[in-house]
Amino acid sequence: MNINWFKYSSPQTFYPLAGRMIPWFAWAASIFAVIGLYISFFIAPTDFQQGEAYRIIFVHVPAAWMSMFIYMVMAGWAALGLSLNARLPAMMAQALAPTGAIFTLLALVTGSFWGKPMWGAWWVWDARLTSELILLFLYLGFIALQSSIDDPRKADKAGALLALVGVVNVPIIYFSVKWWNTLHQGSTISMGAAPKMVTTMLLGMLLMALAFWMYTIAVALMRVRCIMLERERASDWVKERSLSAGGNA
Amino acid sequence: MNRAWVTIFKRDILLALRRRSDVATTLFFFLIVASLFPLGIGPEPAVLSSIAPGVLWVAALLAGMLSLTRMFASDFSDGSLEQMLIAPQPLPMLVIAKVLAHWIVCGLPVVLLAPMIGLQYALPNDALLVLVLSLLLGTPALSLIGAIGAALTLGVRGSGLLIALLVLPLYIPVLIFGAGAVAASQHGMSAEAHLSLLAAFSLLSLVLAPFATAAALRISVE
Amino acid sequence: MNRAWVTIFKRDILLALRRRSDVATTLFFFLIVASLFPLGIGPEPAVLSSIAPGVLWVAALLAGMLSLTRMFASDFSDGSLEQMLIAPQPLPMLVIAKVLAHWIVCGLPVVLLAPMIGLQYALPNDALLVLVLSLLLGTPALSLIGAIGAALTLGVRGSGLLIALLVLPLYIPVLIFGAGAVAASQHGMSAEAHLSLLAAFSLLSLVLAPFATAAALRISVE
Amino acid sequence: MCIRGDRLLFRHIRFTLKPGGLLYVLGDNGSGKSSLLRLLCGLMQPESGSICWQGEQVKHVLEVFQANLLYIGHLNGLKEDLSPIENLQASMRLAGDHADKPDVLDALEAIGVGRCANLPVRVLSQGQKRRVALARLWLTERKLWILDEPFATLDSTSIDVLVARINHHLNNDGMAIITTHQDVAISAQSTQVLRLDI
Amino acid sequence: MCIRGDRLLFRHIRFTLKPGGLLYVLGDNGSGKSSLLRLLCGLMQPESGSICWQGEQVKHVLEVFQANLLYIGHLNGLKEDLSPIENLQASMRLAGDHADKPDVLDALEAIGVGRCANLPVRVLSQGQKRRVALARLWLTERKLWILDEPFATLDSTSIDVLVARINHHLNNDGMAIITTHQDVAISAQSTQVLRLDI
Ligand code: HEM
Ligand SMILES: Nc1ncnc2c1ncn2[C@@H]1O[C@H](COP(=O)(O)OP(=O)(O)OP(=O)(O)O)[C@@H](O)[C@H]1O
Ligand SMILES: Nc1ncnc2c1ncn2[C@@H]1O[C@H](COP(=O)(O)OP(=O)(O)OP(=O)(O)O)[C@@H](O)[C@H]1O
Ligand SMILES: [Mg+2]
Ligand SMILES: [Mg+2]
Repeated sequence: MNINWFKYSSPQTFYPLAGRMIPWFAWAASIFAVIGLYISFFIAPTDFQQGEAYRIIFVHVPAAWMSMFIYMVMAGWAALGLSLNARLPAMMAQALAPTGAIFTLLALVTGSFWGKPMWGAWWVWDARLTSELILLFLYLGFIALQSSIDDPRKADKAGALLALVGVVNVPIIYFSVKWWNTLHQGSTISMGAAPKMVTTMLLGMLLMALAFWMYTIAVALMRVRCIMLERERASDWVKERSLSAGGNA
Repeated sequence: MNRAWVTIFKRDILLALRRRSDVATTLFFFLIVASLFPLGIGPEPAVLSSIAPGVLWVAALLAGMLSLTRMFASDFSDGSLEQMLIAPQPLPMLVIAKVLAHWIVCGLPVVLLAPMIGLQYALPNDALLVLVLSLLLGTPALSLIGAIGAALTLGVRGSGLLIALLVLPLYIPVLIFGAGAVAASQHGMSAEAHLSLLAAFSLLSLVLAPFATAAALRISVE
Repeated sequence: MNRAWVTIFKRDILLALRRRSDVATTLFFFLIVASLFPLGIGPEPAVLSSIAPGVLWVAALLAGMLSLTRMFASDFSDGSLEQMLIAPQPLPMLVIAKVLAHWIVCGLPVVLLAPMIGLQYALPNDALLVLVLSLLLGTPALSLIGAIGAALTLGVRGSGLLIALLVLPLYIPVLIFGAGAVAASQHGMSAEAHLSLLAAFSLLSLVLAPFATAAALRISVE
Repeated sequence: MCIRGDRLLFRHIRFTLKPGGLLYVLGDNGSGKSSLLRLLCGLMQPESGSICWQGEQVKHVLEVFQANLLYIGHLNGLKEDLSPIENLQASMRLAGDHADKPDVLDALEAIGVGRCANLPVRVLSQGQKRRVALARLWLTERKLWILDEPFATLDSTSIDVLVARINHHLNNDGMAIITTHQDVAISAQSTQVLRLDI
Repeated sequence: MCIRGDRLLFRHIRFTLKPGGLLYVLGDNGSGKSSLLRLLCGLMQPESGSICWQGEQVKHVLEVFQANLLYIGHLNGLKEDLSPIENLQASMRLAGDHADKPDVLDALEAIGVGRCANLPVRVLSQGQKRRVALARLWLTERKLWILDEPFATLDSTSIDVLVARINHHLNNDGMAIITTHQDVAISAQSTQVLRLDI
């Protein structure tokens, strides 16, 4: 795996490779999504206490999972880029951030849509909700920092550093929020009241998670290609590409 | 002169668009500060909704105030303020242009985001409406008054805090009327009185503040 | 190397003394923010004392955060940061010196003023004591973590708000434990757990933050 | 145009500048050159004494005076985030005259920073920034130019270009007040030198 | 000490500086002089190529190298609120050598800003500030001086003083790397000129 990355870690070799990979992931994403949605909406049984509304978790839960997972991956790339002083990992981190933020937002929105029927309130200060919100802030901070530094090399390093600091803090934050929440027990509603996970439901969620996963990869690759072109416009291989593209057009 | 007015306005908007992050940050600051309080105070909806008007207004006020430092600072440090002063235009007009741009960039987004956060504080719908209205009427006054402070503290190290010091006392009436309006509608009373007072205050500062700001600018550039 | 450390520290303290207004402003900001809430929320002592821990801690946190922009900004713009970077000294040491100076100038006064304001919020005495303790243990962490944000946002326009965005989420644990401590003692529980957690957090950031800050400085001066 | 004594740094200065006239303000560092220029622009008020424009005291005809004035201090007055073009267009309109893109481009070309016309000013080098600021000299017809150390940090070629421009301005009955430490040859119908000593 | 190619602005630069040697880095505005100096100080990393100090790569012997280095960029590195004396003492100690008040005063006298020794730097003129920053040259024995446009905004007398100082440094086997746009006569045992073109 790593070997591969080192082999392909130079933009001009990675660019076409990414181009070839994107369609596959895109297709995989849509197929998984179709099956997953079918299962979750038609096969999965209606929950007796929550009615149809509960079907939101088929989007909500995977989104929440992704939101946290992507941040870790992002930080991983950032660390790699910082330690190797290589360009590609930094670009990957930068490309992942928006997707992660979007999934976080998705988890928040779907969650609150679910919360309305569940708890009669759009929002409660539950531990998981709160930490998800904070996660959103961390994403936004990363994006804001990178977008407000214009020298890309600088932006990469600064962003990477921030991501690492964030990763160190995430568990501390999560723990402290949970603790805070338990201190104020009683008033808050736990999400434990969720329906028992029937295997079909689990299957649906896993499929949706896979779909999100593929989607993430595909989108990240696309974004990385754009970033490459933008960053390396001066370099020869981009010029050649644009020339040949012009020739074809 | 009209053209110069438009120029300044356009240029500042353009600058803001160049650095979208600036707009965003004001917004997120508001968002974050507003979400800090439950972490400090505890999640009970009852308590939260009772303190919501105060907290949200204070948050909006702080967000607006933080963005003040940027209103003239860059013009000052790169010398384009000198150019504004020696321009054959009435300075107060230019000031109004800058303040307007600043409000659109930093004030308006907060007004629009406020309802979302109101939801987090379990505010009822009509209270949300009043919240938006009060912010819409109040924040211009904040920008206008803030401009004076920003102008006075130009070139002073750590002006951010100094501005806070100068400006916050002047903000207090706005805060009281604004938060009062929301609280009133929360308790099922009419908020008209508060709102009209807010509007009056904004108008007053629209008339007076630009001249004060212009004077302050001349002083701190000399 | 030791001498360089002392030099930086002394120089920053001296600068702060030259501009006493800076020290004052942090303090006043804390004071004003803390006293804004009663205006926004209403004077009922019961409500006030129930929200006091959260409000006071948030105020302290914001005051500390506002003063962050100043930590490296002037060194950066006048070029003395470059001189620090090429000095034959381990940079993290110098960073610690600067952070310490910053804390003494901006953090300590707030800690000392806090009880006065606690009185306004009708806090009982033991709660006041815990408040001071928690601030004493917590604010160093704020300065240390804040330094990272300050270093990362050097030379970025509108850094004041950007810092807020970067740093406030990282402040949340401190806020929770700090306010929690006060609240606990308010409800007659022991605040030890909270306080020791605070202390642990500060120590951790004392170990890690300076290196992160040093790295960030090298990045943003490049 | 005339000045009478100001105490702060210098006293009993007095001079008159005629159309086509050039005034060098020379003096060691700290002799008060920049301060004097800021007085002339009305950015500072003299302790005592008066500054007149066409017989009128400047402070009474400020708008008229400023409509004839072009001042470039040692601060360049450029927005780091905007490109040279945007910067110049803004500052031109602010100064009350119009400038459309081609003209600005020509001006930038003239002083040799056409290459950077669309970069953000932030990434320009010291001298390039200075040149962008000076490009305004190609864009306005103001009677009076007040330039504070225009030549500092410029390379020799751009100094020549600048000198040529100033000559042209003076030969069309313009007036210029310049401080500098480098000795450059500017041919004016009437060149005065004002020495400030510490 | 040697450099090999850096791609960003310039490539295939290569030079070696011997004790007593002086390197002029010349070039038009924006040719990359300041960037080069920052590379040499280790404030930036070269995209490719290496910088060596006495045969060792600088990034491996950074502390040693920096203990021999004195860099003055176009930023003066002065605190506006402190007096020249306080500023210099602080920056000296930071750089790791000691300087007590009389020495600092002598240095300031030497470059002719003794008068301002106790004013806050804020009120000094451009050139005076520059001279305060340059006073460090009288206070340290560093083998390598890297000066970015030291002569800009200086008046002729102080330029002469500075040149004399640099000569003295070179004659005692010091090394200096200097960028400038003014042509000043510095007599060195071996003077190299590095021209950067855009
Ligand atoms: C850390 C992020 C989150 C994760 C990992 C997460 C995960 C889950 C999971 C696994 C469930 C299924 C029930 C259970 O197993 O407890 C669930 C239910 C739910 N989530 Fe989330 N969620 C997250 C954030 C949110 C947010 C931000 C909201 C609202 C804004 C939210 C609202 C809900 C609601 C209303 C339910 C149903 C609760 C119930 O069944 O009583 N969740 N969540
Ligand atoms: N705000 C101020 N307060 C007190 N003294 C000042 C102030 N500004 C300038 N000075 C003093 O006035 C003198 C002249 O300053 P000025 O900048 O005009 O000199 P200058 O002739 O432009 O020098 P340079 O050639 O270095 O630019 C300086 O000695 C400075 O110490
Ligand atoms: N951060 C940056 N990003 C992109 N380009 C830059 C950056 N900094 C400098 N440059 C470019 O590098 C070139 C060299 O800049 P540098 O300051 O080294 O020039 P210089 O030789 O010092 O010019 P001067 O004589 O005016 O000081 C300039 O053309 C500038 O446009
Ligand atoms: Mg001057
Ligand atoms: Mg340079």
